[in-house]
Formats: sequence, C-alpha cells, structure tokens
Amino acid sequence: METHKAKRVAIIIEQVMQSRLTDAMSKAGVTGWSVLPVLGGSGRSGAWSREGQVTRGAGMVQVICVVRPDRIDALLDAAFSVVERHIGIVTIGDCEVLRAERF
Amino acid sequence: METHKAKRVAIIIEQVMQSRLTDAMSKAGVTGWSVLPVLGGSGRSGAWSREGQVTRGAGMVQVICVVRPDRIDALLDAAFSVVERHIGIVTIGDCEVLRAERF
Amino acid sequence: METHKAKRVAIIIEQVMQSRLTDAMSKAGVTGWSVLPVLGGSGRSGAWSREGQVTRGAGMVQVICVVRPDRIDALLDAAFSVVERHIGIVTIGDCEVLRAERF
Amino acid sequence: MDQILSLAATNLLSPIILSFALGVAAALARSDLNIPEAVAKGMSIYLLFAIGFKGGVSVADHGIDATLALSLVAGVVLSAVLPLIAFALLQVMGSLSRLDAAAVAAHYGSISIVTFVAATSVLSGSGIVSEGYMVAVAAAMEAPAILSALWLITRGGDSRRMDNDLLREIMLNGSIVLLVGSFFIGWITGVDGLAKIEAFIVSPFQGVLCLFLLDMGLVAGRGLRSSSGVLTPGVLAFGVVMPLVGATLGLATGLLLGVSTGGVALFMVLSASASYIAVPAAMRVALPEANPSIYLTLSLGVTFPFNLTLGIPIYVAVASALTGG
Amino acid sequence: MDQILSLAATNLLSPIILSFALGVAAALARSDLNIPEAVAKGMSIYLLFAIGFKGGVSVADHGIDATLALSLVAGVVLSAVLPLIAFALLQVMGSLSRLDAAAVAAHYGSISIVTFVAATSVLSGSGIVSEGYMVAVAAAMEAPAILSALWLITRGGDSRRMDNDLLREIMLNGSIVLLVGSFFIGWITGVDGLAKIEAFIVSPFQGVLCLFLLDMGLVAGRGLRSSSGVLTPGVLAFGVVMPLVGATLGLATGLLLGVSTGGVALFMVLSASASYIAVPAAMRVALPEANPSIYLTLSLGVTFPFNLTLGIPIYVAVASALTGG
Amino acid sequence: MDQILSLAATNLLSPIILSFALGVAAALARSDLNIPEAVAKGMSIYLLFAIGFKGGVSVADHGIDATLALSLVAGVVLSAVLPLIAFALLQVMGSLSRLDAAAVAAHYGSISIVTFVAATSVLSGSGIVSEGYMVAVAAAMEAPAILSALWLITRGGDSRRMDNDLLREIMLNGSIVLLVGSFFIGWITGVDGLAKIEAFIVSPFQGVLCLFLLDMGLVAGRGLRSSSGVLTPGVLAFGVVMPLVGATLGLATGLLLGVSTGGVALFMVLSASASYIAVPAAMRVALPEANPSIYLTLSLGVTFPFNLTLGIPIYVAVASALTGG
Ligand SMILES: Nc1ncnc2c1ncn2[C@@H]1O[C@H](COP(=O)(O)O)[C@@H](O)[C@H]1O
Ligand SMILES: Nc1ncnc2c1ncn2[C@@H]1O[C@H](COP(=O)(O)O)[C@@H](O)[C@H]1O
Ligand SMILES: Nc1ncnc2c1ncn2[C@@H]1O[C@H](COP(=O)(O)O)[C@@H](O)[C@H]1O
Ligand code: NA
Ligand code: NA
Ligand code: NA
Repeated sequence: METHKAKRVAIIIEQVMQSRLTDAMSKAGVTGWSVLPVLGGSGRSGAWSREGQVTRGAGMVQVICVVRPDRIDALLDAAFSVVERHIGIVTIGDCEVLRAERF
Repeated sequence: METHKAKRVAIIIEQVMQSRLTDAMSKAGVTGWSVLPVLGGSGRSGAWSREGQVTRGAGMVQVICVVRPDRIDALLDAAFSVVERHIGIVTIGDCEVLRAERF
Repeated sequence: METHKAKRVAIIIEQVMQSRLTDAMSKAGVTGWSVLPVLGGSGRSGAWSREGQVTRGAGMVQVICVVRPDRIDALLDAAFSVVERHIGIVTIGDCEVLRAERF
Repeated sequence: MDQILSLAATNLLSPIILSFALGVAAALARSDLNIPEAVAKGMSIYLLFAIGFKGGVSVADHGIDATLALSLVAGVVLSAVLPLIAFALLQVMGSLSRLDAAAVAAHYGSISIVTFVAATSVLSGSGIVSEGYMVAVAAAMEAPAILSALWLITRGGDSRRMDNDLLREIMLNGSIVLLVGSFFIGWITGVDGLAKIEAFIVSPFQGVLCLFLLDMGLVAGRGLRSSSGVLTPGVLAFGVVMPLVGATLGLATGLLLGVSTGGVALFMVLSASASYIAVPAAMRVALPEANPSIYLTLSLGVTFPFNLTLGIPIYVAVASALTGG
Repeated sequence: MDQILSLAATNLLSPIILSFALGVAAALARSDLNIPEAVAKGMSIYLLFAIGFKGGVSVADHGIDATLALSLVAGVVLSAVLPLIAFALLQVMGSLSRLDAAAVAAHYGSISIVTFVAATSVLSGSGIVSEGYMVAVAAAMEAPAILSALWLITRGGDSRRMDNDLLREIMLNGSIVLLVGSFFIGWITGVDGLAKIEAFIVSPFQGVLCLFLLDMGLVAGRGLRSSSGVLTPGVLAFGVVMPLVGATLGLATGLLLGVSTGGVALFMVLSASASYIAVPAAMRVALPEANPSIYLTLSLGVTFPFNLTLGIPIYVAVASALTGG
Repeated sequence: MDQILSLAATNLLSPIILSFALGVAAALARSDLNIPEAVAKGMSIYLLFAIGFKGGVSVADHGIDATLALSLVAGVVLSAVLPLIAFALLQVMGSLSRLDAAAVAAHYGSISIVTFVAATSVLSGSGIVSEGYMVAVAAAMEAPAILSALWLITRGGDSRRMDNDLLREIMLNGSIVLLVGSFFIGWITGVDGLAKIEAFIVSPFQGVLCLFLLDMGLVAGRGLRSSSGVLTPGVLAFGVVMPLVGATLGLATGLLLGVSTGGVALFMVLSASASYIAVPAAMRVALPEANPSIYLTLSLGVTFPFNLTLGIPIYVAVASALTGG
C-alpha cells in the first residue's frame, strides 16, 4: 500500500492553554489535529492526577498533529510561541501516512 | 536490554467505525491493539468536541497497533478497507519493542 | 527551530501496576512521564473494554515517557522489572524535542 | 389562539426551557461551561429508563388499549413515510445534495426522545392524560426512518449501504433497547414496582431534565456557533416547516386511531421531532459522505428549540381543540 | 418450600432483577447500550456510602449488640477459611491449574457488596430486621480471603507474592474504606444525621440500584459472550455449588452467634457471594498468571446471577425457618 | 463563646464535615478510594445550579431588597481589595516570591462556593435567614480579585499579563455563568418553578454535598501528602490568619449595609474563603511561573478545612452576636 512521509507532532500541554495552542496552529495554517486526554503525570513541577478534580486549572492534554514535512517549521513556531512560558513538552517523530492528499 | 524492530500504527477513526476496523484487523490476523479516547479535534470536516455529547454519531478514537514489520501490509490493507470511504487518518512509525515473542 | 534527539517510550500496562511502574521509574532517575487512558483493547489474553466497569482489576493505561537517549537503558530496565511477569507492551521510538534543557 | 399563547408563555418561562436557553446563551458567549460527556450520557440513560418505566406502569395500570397494536403500526408507517416527504420538501426548499437531503430526511422521520419527554411534562402540567404505551410508539418510530432514507439513496442507483451489522446496530441501538426494556419492566412490575423506585424516577425527573436541557443547550449553541454558515435560508426554513408538516400527519393519525387528547398531541410531537441520538450514528456509518454539520445543526439547533418553545404548545392546543379534550 | 417459591417469584419480578436481566439480554444481543465507566463508579460509590451510613445509624439507634465483636471475628474467620474449602472443591470439581484455582478461591472467600445490598432490600421488603453492623462484617470479610488464597500458593513452594504495598492496597482498598468510613459517620451522626441526608441515601436507593444492576447485567452479559468458552462444566457447577456450601457455613455461624433472622440470612449471603471489585485487582497484582476470564466470568457471570435470583430467596427462607423468624 | 463552641461541635459532627474528614484520612493513608473526575464535576454543576436557583427563588419570593445593588457593589470592592491586603500580609508573613504572593492573593480575594454552600446549610440548620441575593454577591466576587492580583504584578513593571481572551474566560467562567444563570431562572420561575424541581434541588442537596466534600477531602489530602513541603510556617499561618482578616472586613461590610444576620455571616464567609475552581485556571494562564502547589495547597488544604470546621461557626456566632440576630 502506498504511503507518504509525514511528521507526527505530539504536544503535551496544560488544558487551559489548549485553545490558545490550537488557535495559534490554525493561524499558522495547520488545520488538522486531535486532542487526547491525559490522566496524570509527573515532571519538574511535581506529580498530578485528574482524579476527583473540579478545578479548571489542573490537568494536561495531548495534542496530536500529523503534518507534511514542509509544514513542520510553521507548526513548531506556532507551538513554541504558546508553550514558551508554560509547562509542556513537544516531540516530533517521523511517520508514514496513508492518503496523503488529505493533509 | 534486547529490543526488536516493529511498526507502530495509529489509526484515528470515528467511534462508530471502531468495531468494523477491529473486526477487519482480526480477520487479517492482527490480534493485538489498544483503543485510546480522543476528546476533540479539527480537520477538513471542521472542529468537534466530546463535551456534553450524547449522540452516538460524534467522536473519534485512536486505535494503536504494534505489529511485526512483516504483518504491516496485511494490517494496512485491512485498515484501508474500512477508512477508505470514511474520515480518519492512519500513521505508521518505526519502533523497537521489548519481548517481541509476545506479538 | 532547534530540536534535540530523544526517545519516546510508550508502555501499555495494567492500571493496577501503574504506581509500581512509576515508582520504579522514579527510582531509576526518570522523573517525567504522562499517563493516558486506554478504553479497551485486545491481545493474547482476549478482548476487554472499560465500559461500565467498576472492578478495579480491569483496564490498562499508557504511560508515555520522553527521555534523553543516555537514560533509555535505565528506563527500560526499570520498566522491564515491572512488566516482566505482567501483561503489557513497551515500545521505544526516536523523536526530536523542543527545549531539551527541560529533561 | 389564546390557549396557545398562554400555554406558550407558561412553557417559555418554565425551568426546563430557561435551562436550555441558558445553555445556548453560555455557548454563544463562549463560556467554558460544560457538562462532562459521562454525566450527559448518565442523565440520558436516567431519562430513558424513567420514561420507559412509567409508560409501562401506566399500561399495567390502565390495561392494554385495543389501539395499542394499531398505534405501533401507525408509528412505524409514519416513521417510514415522513422521510419521503422530508426528502421531497428538501428538493423544493433546499439546495442540498441527494445524500445530504437523505441524511436529513432520516432524522425527521425518526424521533427525539427529549422532545417527547418535554411534551409529556407539559401535558401532565396541564392535567391532560395520554396513553402509557406512547413511549413504545416512540421506540417503534426510531428506526424505520433510517431504512427508508437509505432506500431513497440505493434506489437512486447508489451502491449497497446496508449490511446485517448495521441493521442490528439500528434495531438494537441503546436508546431503543433501554426504552423498550424499561417499558416492559414497568409493565411487569406495575404500580408496586413503581412504588419502590418512585423517589428515584418520578420526583427528581423534572430537575434532571433541567440539567439535561442545559447540556443540550450548550451543545446546540456550540453547534450553531461553529456551523451556522452551512445552512442556507431554505434549509433553515425546512427546520421549522417540516415539524409542522410532520405534526399535521401525526394529528391525522392520532384522530384516525381515536386515541386520547394527550395521545394525539404526542403523535404530533413524535412526528414533528427530529432524532439527534440514534440517527446521526447510523448516517456516519451508511452515508459517511453526507455532511454531519447540516443534519446535526438542523435537528439540534433549529428544530429541537422550535419544538421545545413553540411547537409543543401549538401541538397540545391543536390536539385539545380538535379532540374537545 | 412454598415460602421459597413465593419469595423467589416476588424477587424475580422485582425491578432490580428485571433490570439486571435487561442488561444481560442487551449485551447478549450485542446492543450498544452501555453505561459510562464514570457513571458506574459514581453509582457504586453512592451505594457503598448509603449502605455504610445506614448501617452505622442503625447501630447508633439500637446500641451495640454484645455479638458485634464476635460477628466481626467470625466474618474474618469465614473469609479466611472459605478459600481453603473453595480450593479443595475446585481440585475435585474442576480442571483448573493451582494458580487459577487459588485466584478463584480468593473471590469466593471475599464478598460481593451488591449481593449484600440486594439481600438487605429483600429483607426490608419482607419486614425482616437485621443487625446494622452486618455492613461492618461485610467490610471485614473483604480482605482476609486474599491473604488466605496467596498463602495457598506460597505454601505450594511458589515465590513470595505479597509485599507491603500490596498489603496496604488490599486493606485500604476504596470499597473497604468507604464502607467502614460511612459506617462510622452514620454511627457518629445517628438518626439526626440520617434525617439530613435521608432524601439522598434512602429514598432514591432502590432506583439507583436498578440502574447499577442494569450496568452489572451489561458487563456480565459481555463477559459471558466473550468468555463463555473458558469454563468447563465442572467449573460452571462450582459457581453454583460453592455459594450453597458458603451459605451453609454462614448459616452455622449465624446460628452459633445467635444473631437475628436477618443477621443469619446476611451471614449466608456474605459467605455465598463472590467478590468482583476488590479481589480481581489484587489477583492481577499478585497472581498475574491466573486467567482473569475464569474468575471474572465465574464470579460475575455465574455466581452473582445465581445468588441474585435464587440464592437470596433460599437463604432468607432457610434463615427464617431455622430461627423461627 | 459558648455559642461558638456548641455551633462548632454540632458542625464538626455533621455528616458533611465527617465526609470531608473521611476523604482527607483516606488520601493520607494512601487508600485508592477516588471519585471519577466526571462525577465530581457533575456534582459541582448540581450544587451550583441548586444554590443559584434557590437564591433566585428567594429573591422572587421576598422581593428585591433596596440593598441588593449596594451588596453587589460591595462584593466587587471586597474582591478587588482583599488581594491587596493578602499580598501585603504575605510580604510580612511569608517568604514567597512576588509572583507566588500575587497568585495566592488572587485566590483569597475570590471565593469558594462550597464554603458558601456549607455556610448556608449551617445557617438554615440554625434557623437563621439570609438574603437570597447573596448567591449573586458570591458570583460578583469571583472575578475582580484576579484582575486586582494581575494589576499588582504588572504595576511591578512586569510585561502585560492580560488579554481579551483571558478577560472573557475570567468573566464568563463556567461557575459564574451557571450561578448567575440559575439565579435568574430561579428568580423568573419563582416558587412555582421551585415546586417543580424541589425534589431534585432541595431534598437531596445535603447528601450530594456529603459526597462532594468526600471528594474534596480526597483531593485536599492528596495535595497535602505530595506538597506539604512547599509551605513554610509563615505561609501556613497566612492560611488561617487571612480568612480571619477577610471575615472582619466582610463583617464591617455587612454591618454597614445593614443586611440580615445571615447576610452578615455570608459576607464574612465569602470574604474569608479562597477560590480553588476559577482562580487556579486563570493563574495558570496569566502567571504560569507561579507555583500551583503553593496556592492550591494553601487554599484547598489549609483555608478550606479551617473555614469548614472552625471558621463558619465563628463567623455565624459573631454575626449573630453583633446583629442581635
Ligand atoms: N519526560 C516527559 N515525558 C512525558 N511527559 C512529561 C515529561 N515531562 C513532563 N511531562 C508531562 O508534563 C507535565 C509537566 O511537566 P513539568 O513542566 O516538567 O512539571 C508532567 O506532569 C507530565 O504530565
Ligand atoms: N493532521 C491531523 N492530525 C491529527 N489528527 C487529525 C488530522 N487531521 C484530521 N485529524 C482528526 O480526524 C478528524 C477528522 O478529520 P477530517 O476528516 O480531516 O475532518 C479531525 O477532527 C481530527 O480529530
Ligand atoms: N500489538 C499490540 N498493540 C497494541 N496494544 C496491544 C498489543 N498487544 C496487546 N496490547 C494491549 O495490551 C493488552 C494485553 O495484551 P495481552 O497481554 O496480549 O493480552 C491488550 O488488551 C491491549 O490493550
Ligand atoms: Na419525526
Ligand atoms: Na463469600
Ligand atoms: Na475571599
């Protein structure tokens, strides 16, 4: 089956920053992404968990974004402008996709 | 620690199509997968979110499937037959696994 | 944008083993990770789903851990010591990260 | 007319309608107010179980009406016929593709159980009785519309859209099974059974309905905000005209069957309402090329609020006037 | 015998049993009806809190019975001894490996709190009183069985299976803590406390139980569908024989202690029931090689329905007959 | 003094406080007891809706008090001024950075709606009436403190921290919208509306509050366990001193406005309480460098339990004494 090279960017970011991130991505011309829940975790600022939380301040999500290689710089610039001052982690991996015409 | 080469396939697909996808995978001899929730996203057909939804028509999930490299074609054929007419996105990445005898 | 090489380790493991895994990771000097929910899946021990479950015995989670390449062995040893006798699957992929000073 | 106005006024200022309005307003103002998916699903399960159970108890209490079977058949026929009318109407009023039109038509043949629930609470507020088995008619009307709409497409030369898996999914979708199942449980256990769980399924019902409608308002408002562009004026008008057409057919059916005033009103409500739980799922499977923004916005953002605010009082008033109830 | 039959008949046609049956039927027919995990967990928290609280209030109201401490000790002993019997029985009846047999045995020594709840509602429906502290006995019986079953394995020469973390997890698992905690809250606040939250924990209780059993039916049905093959006829039979053996031991214990008719029935129910919340988690940690399909299907798919439908009426009837209650 | 002690005793042994204590104890003992996030959010939506609605009904019932507008203005002023006092106090008592101090200050200017709810239930338990519009005052006090705290930072030469998106998020955050919205729904529908949903929003209220406080205890206990190290003795002391300072200001405000005894007590409670729902989110956006462990532990782990157990009885007793109520 024919596949095409692409980049898979995963951004773990605070939930309160999610709409700011996706807005910045849209402005950078990136229009496809998915948001996955994160239950808890640990990092330099300690451990956290979603259990029983009602505060809107807690918790992170993972935004996954598959892009054509030539779009990666615009995407990273957009992501960086939002995560810069905030906690969060951005990983970029190589991948192949089916149906590249969809991107 | 000894690791083995494998492929990690991630398929973001509509929830209503999930059982059809995994049935097709089973038929193609792929028996291991995990389903992760997706909270929302955006693509060519617009933005969506799971918040407050009761309709069974909305929402996507991510099916993750780690396979031996020699099984990848059977898996992609199976996945493609289901996502062909539907929205959804299939990515394939290289990875290493512990305990390859488990696949 | 400047990026740095890293490893992205994804461990799908039973929820009851999660704290044992992250404790072992902490002891091995790995302090950053995120836990993602898994809704269901299938493997050699059959199919399962989280729907309507109240038993604490059922269900898996995915622990994602991005580490510097030189930490990978310590992490895998820690992970292996926990998953050894248990069901679960460990994949390691190459990736690039922004802000490597954070790891 | 006076009765319609006064009913509409009482209705518009009821906690449930105001809760829906609050949800719409919050979503349009882009507040982050939201109800977790699991809670929304939990409330919908509660409402289905309660309404089914109470319907069954009422049948156990009043005995089976001779018209029960006829009403069920009538419901199936209505559900199967309404999509044909909706499809024809959309050809005239709208500019939708055949696929989009068929998908919309499926929604209007099927029913919205929350609209039904809201109508029963208006009826009981006005002291108008209705047949307990109307909840079974509601269940019977959920699925036929889908088959009818798919027939419209396959008849047009399109490839096969239906398989056994899909058929089972449609016939045994969660809301049908829960509604029918709790109806039978209510029927079997009767008033004794009801007495045991009345404090759960009767007393808090209106309150849960408020929060559920708050959630529906939020979802409808978000949909309107992001998809308001997809509906042409003609299609928008369809969202108000079609319920009135459906209600008229429902009225005729109810009068023909000779059911009670409440029964006639509920036939009107069921025919006027558009699905937004079961049908969208079936459409995503069978007609994936149809645009979900169109049918969801129309059903949840236009027709549902119309029925909730103006439709129900109109249908109840007309049913009362014509049955002398 | 007549009493058993009439109790069984009333029981079988109660809303809670029919809700369970609906869930099983829906799952076997592969309907997509399902209750979100969060809602199911929420309901189980509600039930544990309510049953614990009411037990505590009843102790506050009636004073501490001299047999309270004895009953707790008896519960611990029963929970520790039952797995040995279950294990022996499985050697005879089944063809399970030692590990699988030990894992199953742990479940049958421990208890199912929903079965307990269902039994208390049958008792109160029949006007039979029971000691409020039986809920504390239930909590006391949750954990010892696990230790007992692990001892069976380690004794067999297997490596160490238990560490401090696991011990804490077992003793402080959520359902024990909630049950015991709310029991003390009820005890401390007494009837005044109950008056404040009665409309929450008493009135809607039966209704919540219906939806919870609907969920358990769905989960049990799905389990039966996917794992029915793993149980041999011998193991299946064990799922019905063991509750009867357990109930007999519970009966002897209750009679020896001289508790009320309801207390005897509840001792039988606790001994007859098999865990499916706390024990499976401990088994996954300590005996990961044991097949969860076997113990979950047996506990939730065979023994739970048996107790719910036939077991409870039998135990109540026998307890009544033998205590003259 | 006697009244304080007796009120405190009754309060400490009420089901809601004991439920909170159970949660804290379970978390400290590292039990795995937990309430799903969706259920916790569902309960908080229920509580906000119920308290807002009842406030609105009470206004509809008793008419608008001349002091309503003044009370709202006073609430806004209090919320804006309290962070300045808190910030100054932290400079004296603590060793926090300016950013951390400002973030903490924002929490103490804003309010905790659960503390408010707990106080209203103590008041109604003691038969003390209060103005229904106090719930609107609570809503009015949520946001100004955030703006005030951000001004403290930007004034200090720091870059701009506020934009239109954030302002909208703060003013239209879910709890403000739900509280104000349901207040208006209650006001519009009045006692007739209340009658329809009383069995949902009044009767089970205390019980839901118990489970919600159990959850808050669990979260607070987990926070204390993992973050107890971050608070110096000075900062810890602030968590108890600041509520008393706030309560004094609230007392003065209430007396000046001439509201009822209950109204004065609620002004004290609102001023004394610290936010843990809306403000943390705003701080993560605007002051990401501030350490959330500090403000969350202080607000939820120190001040909230203090107000719940000792604060509320003190405030109610003082308000009663000084108003002769
Ligand atoms: N190395 C990592 N791998 C995966 N997730 C991480 C990692 N570091 C941080 N995180 C996630 O990001 C959150 C904040 O990280 P930090 O800013 O380091 O406190 C953590 O609680 C985790 O959920
Ligand atoms: N490039 C992408 N990266 C990640 N997720 C995507 C991407 N494109 C689409 N999706 C997901 O797939 C859904 C449907 O996409 P589409 O068919 O383009 O509307 C979106 O709402 C996203 O959840
Ligand atoms: N190849 C795979 N890819 C993704 N997830 C898997 C795979 N194999 C197993 N899993 C997950 O791990 C669980 C246990 O696997 P197993 O031990 O093979 O029964 C499954 O139910 C899946 O959730
Ligand atoms: Na219809
Ligand atoms: Na037992
Ligand atoms: Na305050």
